[in-house]
Amino acid sequence: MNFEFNEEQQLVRDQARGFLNTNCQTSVVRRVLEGNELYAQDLWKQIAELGWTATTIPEEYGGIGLSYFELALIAEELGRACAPLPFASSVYLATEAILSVGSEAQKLEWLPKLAAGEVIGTLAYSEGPGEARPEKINTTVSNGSLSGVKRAVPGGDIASVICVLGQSLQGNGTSMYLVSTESDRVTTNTIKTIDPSLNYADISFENAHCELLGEDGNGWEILQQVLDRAAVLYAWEQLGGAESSLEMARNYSLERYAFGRPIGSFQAIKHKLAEMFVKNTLARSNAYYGAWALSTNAKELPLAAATARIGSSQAYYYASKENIQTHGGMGYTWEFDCQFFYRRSKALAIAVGSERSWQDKLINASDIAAA
Amino acid sequence: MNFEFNEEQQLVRDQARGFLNTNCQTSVVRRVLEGNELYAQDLWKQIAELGWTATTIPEEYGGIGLSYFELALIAEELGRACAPLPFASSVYLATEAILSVGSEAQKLEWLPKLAAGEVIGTLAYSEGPGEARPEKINTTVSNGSLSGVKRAVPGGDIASVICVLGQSLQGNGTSMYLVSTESDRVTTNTIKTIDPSLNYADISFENAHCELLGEDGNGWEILQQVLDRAAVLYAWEQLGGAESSLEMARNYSLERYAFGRPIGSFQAIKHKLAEMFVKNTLARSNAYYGAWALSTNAKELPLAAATARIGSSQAYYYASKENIQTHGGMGYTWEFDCQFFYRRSKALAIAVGSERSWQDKLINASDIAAA
Amino acid sequence: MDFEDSKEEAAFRAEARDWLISNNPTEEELAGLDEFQRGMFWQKKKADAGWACIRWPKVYGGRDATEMQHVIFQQEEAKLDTPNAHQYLHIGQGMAGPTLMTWANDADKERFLPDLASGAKIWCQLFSEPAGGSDLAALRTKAEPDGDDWIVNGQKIWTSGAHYSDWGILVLRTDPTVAKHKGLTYFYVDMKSAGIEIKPIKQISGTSEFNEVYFTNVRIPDSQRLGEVGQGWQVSLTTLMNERANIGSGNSAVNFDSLKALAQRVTINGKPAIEDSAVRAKLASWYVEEAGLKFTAQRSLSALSKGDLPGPENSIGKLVGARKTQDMAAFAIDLLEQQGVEWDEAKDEFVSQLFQQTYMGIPGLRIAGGTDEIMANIIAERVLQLPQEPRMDKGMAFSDVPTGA
Amino acid sequence: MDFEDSKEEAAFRAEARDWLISNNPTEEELAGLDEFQRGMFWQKKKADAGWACIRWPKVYGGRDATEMQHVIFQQEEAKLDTPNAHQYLHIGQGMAGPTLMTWANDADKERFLPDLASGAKIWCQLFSEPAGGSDLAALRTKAEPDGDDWIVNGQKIWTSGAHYSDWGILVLRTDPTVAKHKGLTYFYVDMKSAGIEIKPIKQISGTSEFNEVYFTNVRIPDSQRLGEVGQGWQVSLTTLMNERANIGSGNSAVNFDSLKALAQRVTINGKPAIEDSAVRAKLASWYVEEAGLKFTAQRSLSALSKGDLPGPENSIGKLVGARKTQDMAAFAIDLLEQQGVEWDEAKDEFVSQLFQQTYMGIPGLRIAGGTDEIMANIIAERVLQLPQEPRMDKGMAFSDVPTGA
Repeated sequence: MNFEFNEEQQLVRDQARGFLNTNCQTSVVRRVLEGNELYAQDLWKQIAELGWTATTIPEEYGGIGLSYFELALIAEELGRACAPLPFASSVYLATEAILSVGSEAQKLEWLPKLAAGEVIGTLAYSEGPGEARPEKINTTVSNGSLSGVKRAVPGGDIASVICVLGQSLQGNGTSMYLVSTESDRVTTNTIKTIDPSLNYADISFENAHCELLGEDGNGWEILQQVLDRAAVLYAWEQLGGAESSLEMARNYSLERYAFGRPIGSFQAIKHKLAEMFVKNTLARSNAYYGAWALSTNAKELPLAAATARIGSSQAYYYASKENIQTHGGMGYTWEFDCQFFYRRSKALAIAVGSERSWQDKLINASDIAAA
Repeated sequence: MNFEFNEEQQLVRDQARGFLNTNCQTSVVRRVLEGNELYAQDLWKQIAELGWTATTIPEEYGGIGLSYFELALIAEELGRACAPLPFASSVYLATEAILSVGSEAQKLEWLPKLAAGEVIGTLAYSEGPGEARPEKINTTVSNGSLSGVKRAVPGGDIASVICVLGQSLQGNGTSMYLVSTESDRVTTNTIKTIDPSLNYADISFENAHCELLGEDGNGWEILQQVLDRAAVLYAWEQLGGAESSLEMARNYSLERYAFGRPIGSFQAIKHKLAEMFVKNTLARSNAYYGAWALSTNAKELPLAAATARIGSSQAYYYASKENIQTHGGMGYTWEFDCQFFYRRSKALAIAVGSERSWQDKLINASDIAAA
Repeated sequence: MDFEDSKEEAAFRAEARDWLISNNPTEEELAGLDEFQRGMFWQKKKADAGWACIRWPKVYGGRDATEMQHVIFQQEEAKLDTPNAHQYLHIGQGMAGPTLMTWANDADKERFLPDLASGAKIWCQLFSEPAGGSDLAALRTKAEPDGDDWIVNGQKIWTSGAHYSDWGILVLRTDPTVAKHKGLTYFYVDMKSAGIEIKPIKQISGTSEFNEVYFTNVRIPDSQRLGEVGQGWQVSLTTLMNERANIGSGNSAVNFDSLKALAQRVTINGKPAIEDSAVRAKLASWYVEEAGLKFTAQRSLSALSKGDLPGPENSIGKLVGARKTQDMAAFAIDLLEQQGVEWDEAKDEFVSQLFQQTYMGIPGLRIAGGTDEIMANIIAERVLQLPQEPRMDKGMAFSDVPTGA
Repeated sequence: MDFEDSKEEAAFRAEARDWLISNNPTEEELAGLDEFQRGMFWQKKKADAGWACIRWPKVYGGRDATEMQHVIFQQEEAKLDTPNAHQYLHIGQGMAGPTLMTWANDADKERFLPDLASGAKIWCQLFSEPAGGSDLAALRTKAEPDGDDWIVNGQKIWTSGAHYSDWGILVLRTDPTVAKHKGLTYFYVDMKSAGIEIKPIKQISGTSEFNEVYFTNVRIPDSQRLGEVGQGWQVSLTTLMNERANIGSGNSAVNFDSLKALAQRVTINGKPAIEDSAVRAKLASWYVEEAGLKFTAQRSLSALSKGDLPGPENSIGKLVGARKTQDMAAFAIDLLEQQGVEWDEAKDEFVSQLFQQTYMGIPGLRIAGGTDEIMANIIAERVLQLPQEPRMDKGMAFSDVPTGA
């Protein structure tokens, strides 16, 4: 029985935390949130140099071939720092999609660049408000050219390679395609969002050159696989944010006095923070399970992913909103940092499907896991 | 604007409360819970003499022809006292069904006896675990004789007249029937339940004489109408129980000391009781709405009934379980009275459909109310 | 029990409605005025005709109307699209006015109240301080006597409308050597006084509805004191009771109807989300809370109608309303899935504005005017009469109370 | 990260399993024994072979095993259908044993511990009192010195197994004139002593798992004191820390699997309830909590495996588990609709037993071994290191502490 990260993995986490403590203080989040940068480019270069973008990419494709345990721990630290980077969209989504179903040529073309952080990727499937449905995808392909509009794509104005869900070439359901944004047939428009520390864009494709990614007609299945895998990593990033929120709330409750004593001595606050701790602890344990399933490609992965994802989404929402509440009026000001986590908690909660959608998936997956 | 009971109605409530304070202390509940009585017969006689069973029955049928406001207030007081009586099944269900759809002859036959409390009625529709569905009703009728088995009928071993949902005479869906239990073709078996202070029985009908109640083929619609009306009255009874639970918890929190001060001075307890108060207050306001809709036969009745019912079910569950919790270990003993309300809260919550089923109905009703 | 007016109420409602319909300003009258000026134009018109602050005595610019008539007038006005001065005037009329009414001398009442009613003068409220928060009486801004004046130094916070206000009501610490509640004195101050500096506070929603107000050697004449020296807490309770009555439940645009409309627009598993029973169950529970608040308000109105005053049970409106609205907004964003992240006031209101705006604004409502936790305390202590927490600062000189600093 | 044993753990597991399989009593061996006797037969057999209380030193009847080996042995035993003595012995072995180990003299350890391990003697614990509850140290049962003995008068409560126990551990007030925690002394007592009267407490579930124990001039020799006079609180902390480690999350028969099975059996709108998305959403959220607890336990085991001791974070198991189970049982009864009211152990387990039994039993679990509220305090104070509530009784003589009486 060793349901714990090993020492090397913990070292990766400690180094990531140390690095981000120095190089991604909340002033960096604020800079992107308030400014015109799409993301913290300086920080991106540094983490790419540290190899974070290359974590699970095999060495033959220019990566460093570590396990998903290491990537999960890096995700947690990025979440803890609320890092203003397109890491999730590039690493959990695009890199994973190419790693999973890309041809050898595609892997050789893109993975080394993604590993080096020279190229940033993303995955685009949503075309409007509400759930995406395979039969409703209006992105079409003819003669190797893809046309359509994708909405609210994470990192959409940063990515130079995009995995795009479109209709199959042969009327065979949906397929996944790879599109480079260097063409002028791809137009990106950064949109205004509740979390300006991350970039989101609408993307229009007008006869943009595309390549099939994975088998034709398999687009929806590929998307589900990628989302299952990404959900675990998102869960770790969300957990990190939930932990930061709890830590902020705890520290403030010790510093802030009311009625002659620290507010952390009132049961209303104590029990609120205890509840955060409970939710975070359960979420962490479920995230462990997710990381284990992801790294071993266990048949339980869909169940573990749903479990981890739901736990972290609930924990982060609760911790980030009650962190503001614990801070009182000051927590609601622009000047304080509570807002970063409140914004991010919601952005991440809908990034690869809402809690509601994962609840449905969990029950489906529980049938399979039991079978 | 007068969204309040008038003085005469409040007088009815005050008298009911005073009477029950004297004549239905919790020792009476305990007597029925622990003993072999099916219900508190002495108390039943007294309340019948007071005319409670006759409240909304028109004078021409031996009733006193008051409004549903008075009946709602009596229901609240019976709930507050956790009265061990078949009042709900006889008055909210059987009397209401006969009043609503009975023929003149049926009304003349049964209502005077129901009004006088000489006859106790009930309504039987459930035939097994889970929801009842019209197409699954296995109770059949031929040649004026009804056969089938009904499960967990409230007051089933007390009632001498039963409204029974069965298949239509003419294969026309379901119909409602009236059956007297005086025949030896009706066998009742009291069952063991979580609330032995109320009677529940399985009832077997073997070619029991029956009369159609309301139109043939209309059984399901009649049932829904009766349930909507009864739901409002149940909501009032549930509210009374929730209020008792809060009152008990409050009193105990003032008497019981820990760490040198009353436990009611700890925020964990204060906020728990505040939450009870909030739930009870909202439930009360919704119960007002229900009473208004019931007494005016407003088109909003289905919506108002669902709203009142859900609010009271939630409030009573919360208040009764947290009342035990507030009492700590003593609250969990047989000797204390907390148990009566915890048992009753669940019994009433499933009496005319669970919270879950009313949530579904509420959304349907909201379409109609908006139309 | 009914939702109908009594005969007297119906007559008053008709009178009010008639006047409102006849006098609702035309676009011609309002031409060239900005939002603020439109509001003030309308307020002046109401005041001239005796329809401003109608609960107030006629002699102070009111109409000697009952609480219920006040509610009826508000209901009728809300039915029309009148210019809105409420956001500028509610603090002055809702809090400063009643406080002056109770504590000012007759000359001051005559001087200030009619101008408050007509909108000629705008008032703000300066109670909260950075070190105060839920512990309102822990305020530190000090007033030191200097001849017939007081010299004020310190900082107030969460003052809405400070920059456009003429006058402010404020509580100051005049004696730090006595217990917290004992060393306070209540004043009003000319907001244009030398030494007052106003800085807007940006909120996480991006807007700035509140200000910090810095006092540096600001001189306030002793004649602007309300109540005795050391009686400030008692005076401020008058203000605060009226604040609570004003805040109310706050109808949110994120409610059952808007969430249901969204659920009719997006799909789940290919069918309208409103057909999904998980969505239905949540919506139903929220409807029950919303209806409960609505009918609780109706019950309060009925009490008003009989001349009773609403009690502290009104605290539940904000408590239940704010946390419910937060969860509803969060859930609506979930229903929008990936596109729910978009917040752009130039785009589709239902997709990119309503729910996101509320999600970002609602944390403030859970805090302003008393946090959820304070509201629960109020219910526990004032309604259920449970004992207070042990007070660490009881009987202690204010300057000795631990502050963590 | 894996769920596999280390090499050493695997070897130990194989050894334990082999012994268990070979020695699990046959029906022949158990013939004619009642449940209690069967449990004791098995315990004796384990003890004789060195498989009882294996964490304990060999010299006291144990095996000098590690915490992890203890867990592995428990896991392997749980896989077999062995007689169950746990319910009779867990208090003695889990609480009295560790306390004696720490505080008793060598002679007493040799006298009592092997008998505890083998089940030859059964111990109970007498801490709680009617006036105590969450404020455990507020106990009042008094011990007054009389020569070499103490004379005990008062009442204990919530003592499980009092009627079949040989010995009891107890804390008594030996000095009411000093502060609450200072005036306590810890003893063990022969449960057959003159003056002890035991009355079962009936719970709302109808069963009687606990007792009241009355002491009337019960004589306890001073030689049965553990720790110094006045040191009782410190000694009792040894007991309580072990109680907490023992209570754990408690696997309930009302869980995701049983609720899902029910949802496959009943219908909603004519389709299996498991297809209803409101049911799915609730089930999914409960699954997430259940899995979270399961994997939290795995993480604790991993810590044990490395030799670390589990911390106060284990309080979450009971806190989360009990309230979740209560809501699940209540919801299951809702799914059963009208027939959910039936509770009859002679009928269909899924319809008339499991969920009703749990609904009636679970309120006790939210209280026993520390209420939800105390658990939240423990998390806040011991894990998050938040300050304690102000203590009204601090430094006050126990006899002066307000009791409301």
